[in-house]
Amino acid sequence: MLLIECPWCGPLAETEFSYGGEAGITRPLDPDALSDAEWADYLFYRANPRGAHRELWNHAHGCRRWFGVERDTVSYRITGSFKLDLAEPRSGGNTEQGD
Amino acid sequence: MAAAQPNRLREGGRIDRSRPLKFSLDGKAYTGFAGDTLASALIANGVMLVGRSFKLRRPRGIVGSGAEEPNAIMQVGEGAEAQPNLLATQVELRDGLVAHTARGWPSIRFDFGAISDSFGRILGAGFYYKTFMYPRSWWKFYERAIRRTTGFGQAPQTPDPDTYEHMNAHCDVLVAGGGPAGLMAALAAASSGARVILANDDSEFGGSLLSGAEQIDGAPAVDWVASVVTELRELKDCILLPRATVLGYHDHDFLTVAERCDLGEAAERRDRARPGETAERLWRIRAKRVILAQGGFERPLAFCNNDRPGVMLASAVSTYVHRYAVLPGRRAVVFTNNDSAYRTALDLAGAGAVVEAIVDSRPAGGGELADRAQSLGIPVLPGRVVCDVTGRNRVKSVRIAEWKGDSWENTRSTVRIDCDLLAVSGGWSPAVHLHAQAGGELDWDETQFCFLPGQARQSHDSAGAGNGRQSPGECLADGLRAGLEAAAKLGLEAAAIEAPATNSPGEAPIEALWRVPAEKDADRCPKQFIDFQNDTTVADIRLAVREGYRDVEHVKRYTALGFGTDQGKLGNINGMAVLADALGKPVSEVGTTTFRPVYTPVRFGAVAGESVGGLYDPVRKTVLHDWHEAAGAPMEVVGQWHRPWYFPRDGEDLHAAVARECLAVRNSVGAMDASTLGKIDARGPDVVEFLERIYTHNVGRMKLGRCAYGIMLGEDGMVMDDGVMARLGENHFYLTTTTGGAARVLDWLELWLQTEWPELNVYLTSLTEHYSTIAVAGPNSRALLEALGCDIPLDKESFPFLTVRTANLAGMPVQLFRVSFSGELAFEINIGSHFAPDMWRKVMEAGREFDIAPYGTETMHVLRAEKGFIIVGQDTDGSVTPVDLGMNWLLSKEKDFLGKRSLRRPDCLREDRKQLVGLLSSDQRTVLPEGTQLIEDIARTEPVPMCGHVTSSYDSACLGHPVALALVAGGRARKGENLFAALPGREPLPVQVVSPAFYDPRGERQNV
Amino acid sequence: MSEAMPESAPDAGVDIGMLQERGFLNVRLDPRDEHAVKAAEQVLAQSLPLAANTYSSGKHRVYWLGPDEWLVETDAGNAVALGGDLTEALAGSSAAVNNVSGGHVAQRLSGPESRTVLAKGCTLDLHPKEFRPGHCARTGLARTTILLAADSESDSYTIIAARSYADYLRRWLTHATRKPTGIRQAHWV
Amino acid sequence: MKKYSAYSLLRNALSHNRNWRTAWRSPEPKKSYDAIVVGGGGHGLATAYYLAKNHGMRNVAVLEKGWIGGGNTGRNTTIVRSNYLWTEAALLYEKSMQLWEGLSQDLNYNVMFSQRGVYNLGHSLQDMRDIERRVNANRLNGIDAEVVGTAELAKAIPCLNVSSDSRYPVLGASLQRRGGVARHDAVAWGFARAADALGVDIVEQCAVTDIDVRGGKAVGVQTTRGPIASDRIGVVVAGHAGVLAKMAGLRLPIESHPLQAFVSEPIRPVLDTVVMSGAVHGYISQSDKGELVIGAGIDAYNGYGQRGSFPVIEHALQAIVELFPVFSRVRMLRLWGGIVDVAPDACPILSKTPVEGLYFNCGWGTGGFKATPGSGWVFAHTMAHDEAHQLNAPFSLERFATGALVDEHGAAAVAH
Repeated sequence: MLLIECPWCGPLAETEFSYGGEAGITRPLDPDALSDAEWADYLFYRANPRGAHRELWNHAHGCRRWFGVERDTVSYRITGSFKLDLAEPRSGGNTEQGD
Repeated sequence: MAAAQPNRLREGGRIDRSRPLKFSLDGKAYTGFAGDTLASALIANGVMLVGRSFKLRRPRGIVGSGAEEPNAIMQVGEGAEAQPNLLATQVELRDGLVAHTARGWPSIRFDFGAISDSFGRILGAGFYYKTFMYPRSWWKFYERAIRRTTGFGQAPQTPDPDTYEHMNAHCDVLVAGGGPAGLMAALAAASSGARVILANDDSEFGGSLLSGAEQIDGAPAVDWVASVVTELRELKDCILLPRATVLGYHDHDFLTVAERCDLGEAAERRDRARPGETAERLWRIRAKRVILAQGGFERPLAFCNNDRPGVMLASAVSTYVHRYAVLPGRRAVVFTNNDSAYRTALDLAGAGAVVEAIVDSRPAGGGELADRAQSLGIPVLPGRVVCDVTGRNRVKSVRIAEWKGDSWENTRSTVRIDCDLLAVSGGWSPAVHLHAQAGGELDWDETQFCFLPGQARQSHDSAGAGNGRQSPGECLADGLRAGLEAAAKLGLEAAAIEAPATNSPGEAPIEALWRVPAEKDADRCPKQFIDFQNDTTVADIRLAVREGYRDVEHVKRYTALGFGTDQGKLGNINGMAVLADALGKPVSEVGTTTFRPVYTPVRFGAVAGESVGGLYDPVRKTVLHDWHEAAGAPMEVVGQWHRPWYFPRDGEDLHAAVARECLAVRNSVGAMDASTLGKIDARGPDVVEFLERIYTHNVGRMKLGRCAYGIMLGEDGMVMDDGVMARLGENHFYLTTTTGGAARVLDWLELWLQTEWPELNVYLTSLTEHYSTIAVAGPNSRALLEALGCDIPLDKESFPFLTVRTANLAGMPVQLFRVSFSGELAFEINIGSHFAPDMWRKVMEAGREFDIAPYGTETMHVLRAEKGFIIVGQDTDGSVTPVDLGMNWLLSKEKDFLGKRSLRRPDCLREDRKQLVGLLSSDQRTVLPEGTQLIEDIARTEPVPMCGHVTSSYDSACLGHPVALALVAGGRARKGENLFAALPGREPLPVQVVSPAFYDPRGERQNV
Repeated sequence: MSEAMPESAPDAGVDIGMLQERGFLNVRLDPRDEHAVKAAEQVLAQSLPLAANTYSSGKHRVYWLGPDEWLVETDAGNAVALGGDLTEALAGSSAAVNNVSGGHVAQRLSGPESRTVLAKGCTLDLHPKEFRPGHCARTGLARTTILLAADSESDSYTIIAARSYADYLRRWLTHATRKPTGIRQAHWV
Repeated sequence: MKKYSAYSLLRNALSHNRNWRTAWRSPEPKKSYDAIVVGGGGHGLATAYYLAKNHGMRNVAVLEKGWIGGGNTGRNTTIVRSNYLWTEAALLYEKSMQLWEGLSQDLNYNVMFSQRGVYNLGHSLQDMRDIERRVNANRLNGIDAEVVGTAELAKAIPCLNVSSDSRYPVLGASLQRRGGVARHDAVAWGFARAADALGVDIVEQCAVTDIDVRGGKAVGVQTTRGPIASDRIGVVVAGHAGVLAKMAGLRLPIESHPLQAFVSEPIRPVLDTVVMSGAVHGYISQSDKGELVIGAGIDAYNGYGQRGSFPVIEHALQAIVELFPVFSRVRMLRLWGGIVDVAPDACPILSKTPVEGLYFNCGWGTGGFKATPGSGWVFAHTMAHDEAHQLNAPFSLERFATGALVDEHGAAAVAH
């Protein structure tokens, strides 16, 4: 069970949160101007990286805020979480790792 | 008493001789003592044969004294309280315990299945992949025969009377293992001020110290253990958990620990008349630091017939002698490649057994302990190996051969020694399981011949025997180090503690001995077992390699090595070394198989915790639930909600009750509890803009006090949810959602608001729980409300259809909506939930004069289906667009909204998409089963093309015939056409495609 | 606040008390809007806690629910009037005040094992160093969401739950308190 | 290939099992092949086998970065069924089912395909509507299916709790009698052995590090064992499909998630069929060894770690104990995770790509094992003819742009 840091409420168990997929998917401003393929790209295509992943989590049982988390999809190590109105993740992860 | 326990030593041990306990195995009665395990009590009674192996059904004896035991698998208890597959070495004895061996038919001693052993050569690794294929249809018979022989214990036949629970905990330092290193580490960390949890697999703390004769600070080691445990108990913020096994080391330093609460004294105390004691508790622990001190596992040695009962791990023999005062044999031979087994020889001799010889494969023999053994007159035979064992149900003798140490060549001159016990030690493997589960690396050590914990990946450290330390002194020092380092990493000031003094003798180094050569090569000699439970032999591993299964994972899967209930604790390292030899590679290159949770098996019930039975999942109830129940309404499960399904009167069935309820609404008035609908208060300066983007219709055009039906789409254009919305103010809306969609829709709205459009100033507040909703429907609904006393005029002009008013009804503040899901004149009363029961009662009382019918979900469904109103999730399935539903009128052309672009995709523009239509059965009688598929052609050659399916279908009491809604390909253009309903087991029934609005198609009745 | 009879086993080391009907208001406003904060505090006659997961005590309890969301717990009869006052005071600001009294049920859990009982279904670290009087948190408890607050008396917690879950939660708590765990004796505190 | 049979077992026993041939060779990779299959799981090996068997392409290599069958093939709960709702999916899985039914004999390797029936339980009125709809569709598609009531369920599965007072009472089920389970490792090994016998090179410990594309055409791959040329490259790497796609400059509409499963200790036979329940998230069967094999739900987050979160396991066991209260005292022995690649419509992608000669087979989500032979069969056709077979034509990448999804997932997803 992951330990996820809510930017407001601190590090908490994964079960307090719900997952929202890749962060930073921006809705096209003018969907009508897009081709079907371009629209499909927005709808369905995600980076799905093997490694660093910026993703959305919602503190569903708590403050109900959505926020961003930077997590490695292989080691699951979290390197930071950030409010969505901040450009960059806060430094310092929630999990002290290794020696 | 002693006579009944022939192998019980006169004195010593940590058993309580004042508390004899009766127990039975396979119906035969025995006696043991409090403090015994089932295994130690059996050995005390001279019982060594306890199991049959899985494949070859060879007789097997007790090998170990803990979790590594492969053979002594028992069914403990009877009836509902039976527990399958417990290890006798881990079962604490209690009075009246009933145990059964798990295999062997008709009995463990005479097992017809043992004939398998005679075919051992045919039943080599992977044999079943090579046969049972012909003829094809026979596999089910082969399989039936195979299954007849499979498995160990039996699941009880009746539900579990025990209860289990979870316990969430947080700590600074979790110490796994309460032996010398674990105790020392816990003491160091806790004394430094850390919050510590110490989990110990065993009932007693002390680990290996309980099984030996070591001295600490000049006193017996157990005294030191007692004093440390006392000290830890007195420290604040230190939790000691005996009988608690760390099962898994998961991500982010989350660990699961199973604490068995139903053993020992708790078991004696157990009082079935007052159920509810927790049998097992699953701790879910988030630790800042973890110290792994789970000790090590002694390895057996691979030689011919090394599985005979009476061949035991040397350390287990010592444990039985010291801890349980039991002598597993009278005439013993000890066979080793390292010094630790010399202690066993000394222990045996000290307990009165004759040690016929210590057979040591090392040409130079052992260290100080060897001298001690020799001084006691025990023959030490260096440079020799045990190459074979005789005796079937018990060791009778061993054959000893010379061995040159570095050569697989065996001399043919062997010596035979009679004995009834062979204590073996092939060296030690640290219990690196949790370290590896946590992602830590393993390093092969060429001096100790084992994998040691390497680089950690989470916040863990290893200590003691689990870290490759040998003597108690080294373990104590390593535990201290780990405890203090953990404290330092937490930023705590380290306590001033030193490791106590011990008296460990000097030891000679271990030498590798992975397989003892036999007269014939490994493929032809008597079996040399690696994994006892699964009958995996040296020959099997070599066969696997010959057949091309070379990766360690392939070998494991092909030979079943390590797939037993001990998960390879006993045999895996030996197996990997044999594999390395067969491949001609160093062990370090072969590597290990992956270590996976759980460390030792755990009851399903414990993992499930308290969320079973009535607490499996919350039941959500409206405030009117008690009334519905008292009225005898059966409940429909709708997500977590329980909703009244129908309200039967005087023995009515569903059909009769629903017909009556429907007619009541159509002809007079009915009332329904609609409280489960989702309700959201939305307000803020940008609320119109926000809702325009969410809903498909023109929200901004709604006038104050108006209601409107709205739908929202996923970005894929499919209908996601629907409901009525009302404009309460310029910048204030009230939204309703489906029952199942309530939480999802609010999350969906917040997602867009927070992540995509944070510039919009809107607040959303869920009012689902605050408001209860009572729907009053039927031509007499207005009269009913008037009878209740309403402070606003209810006539059509003052309070028209699709508007909302704040009012005082029956003396209570309410919001009244003139909306209708039945097509009748109707009102929805929204009222604070704490007032709702009162309001409902008053509605029922006032309704008596109109013969009001409370109605449930079924009637609601019929009424709306008669009108052709959809239910999202029943008439839609995630692949239905609003166009498919004929809701083009709801789609604004003037704005963008979520999902709009998707509606332009080629597939969404197809003319032959499935569209919502009504269906009439040609016979005017048949209620088409929901889910019926529709076909165009009754010539049936499969696959038969399907052109649609029935989504809703009911008998309509007010129309006098059944009605159905369906999704039909190109359906809107096919009105009047006939299709066929493909009814299983019946002739296809012609059905006519019609408009979905069966009743009052012009919508006049709701608008009066 | 008057409490009902405890329902758990007498030796369980914990009491469950159902609190009488209480009034609840959900307040949304932007904490950066000093004027709005001040206006709300004036009506409440106590502070609007801005620190995450804390509550202020006074005539009411005002719980922090999120960075722009609070729950005011007040006397049942007071909710409508207080809600009206707040709405009026916040009229000039971007804010939302909703009476949610019907949606919440409050219970009190007290006794030496109360923390242990909560730990059976709640993943928060409830150690008094971490979660002490004045602290609150919306959190999961046994598959539901609750608002949990540490009362000023030690070993006492207020649990505010959604009404439709109250019956389930009550059954869960009764089950969880059926027998003492004995963990107290092992120096859990 | 020397044939396996009872006779061969006997004969080899006489020579102390020393004369068994290797099941497949360990060849050095050649410089070029007519076709390369990237990924030595069941699907990849099956693809190679059918390329050789059905299409006469024998100069084929399977490149596996680890050991064959080490991915999802060896990590699943081995359930085989074909009772899918949508015709497109149903026909594809039914093709697979028909291949399963003769697979042991075709491969001369006992994959222990055991048609002991698969029950999908319904717990609500809507579940039952969905079951009716699916069963009716199955029958019209020529796939065996029936709806069974609780009385019949209680008789067929005595340990199942069908009491009406459980939290989510069982209201009925669909049953596909031809469904069942198979021995997962044997599937990989059997296909490997049979493909090898037809000349296919199975190259283990050979990771593809890049895909060479020239002028919009695939021309070969770079591997840890050197470059290998081929103008037909099929990628069958499940969870890692996105990583491989990136090498060729492509993107895929799939996301990788952890999926966990676990087994109990072996117990005496108590469950002779397969039981699945989507509503409470659990599925279970009992292996021939006696272990209860249980699948858990998918973890919500993206992950390549072959590990999931423990609460998912707890949830699965709560569901299992709810359905089978008598299993409460049985013990969990071992749990593990795989990486599943999930497409937006929970249906696979078996498709050509914008790169000529490059084909992708992925997106099987939680349902890949049952499709193994059928997937290989149609994918081999697609690679051999550079054109989809009619069975996999609906599963192209284009569907995500046109909107013609085969929405198995949506069909069961929305509540009301």
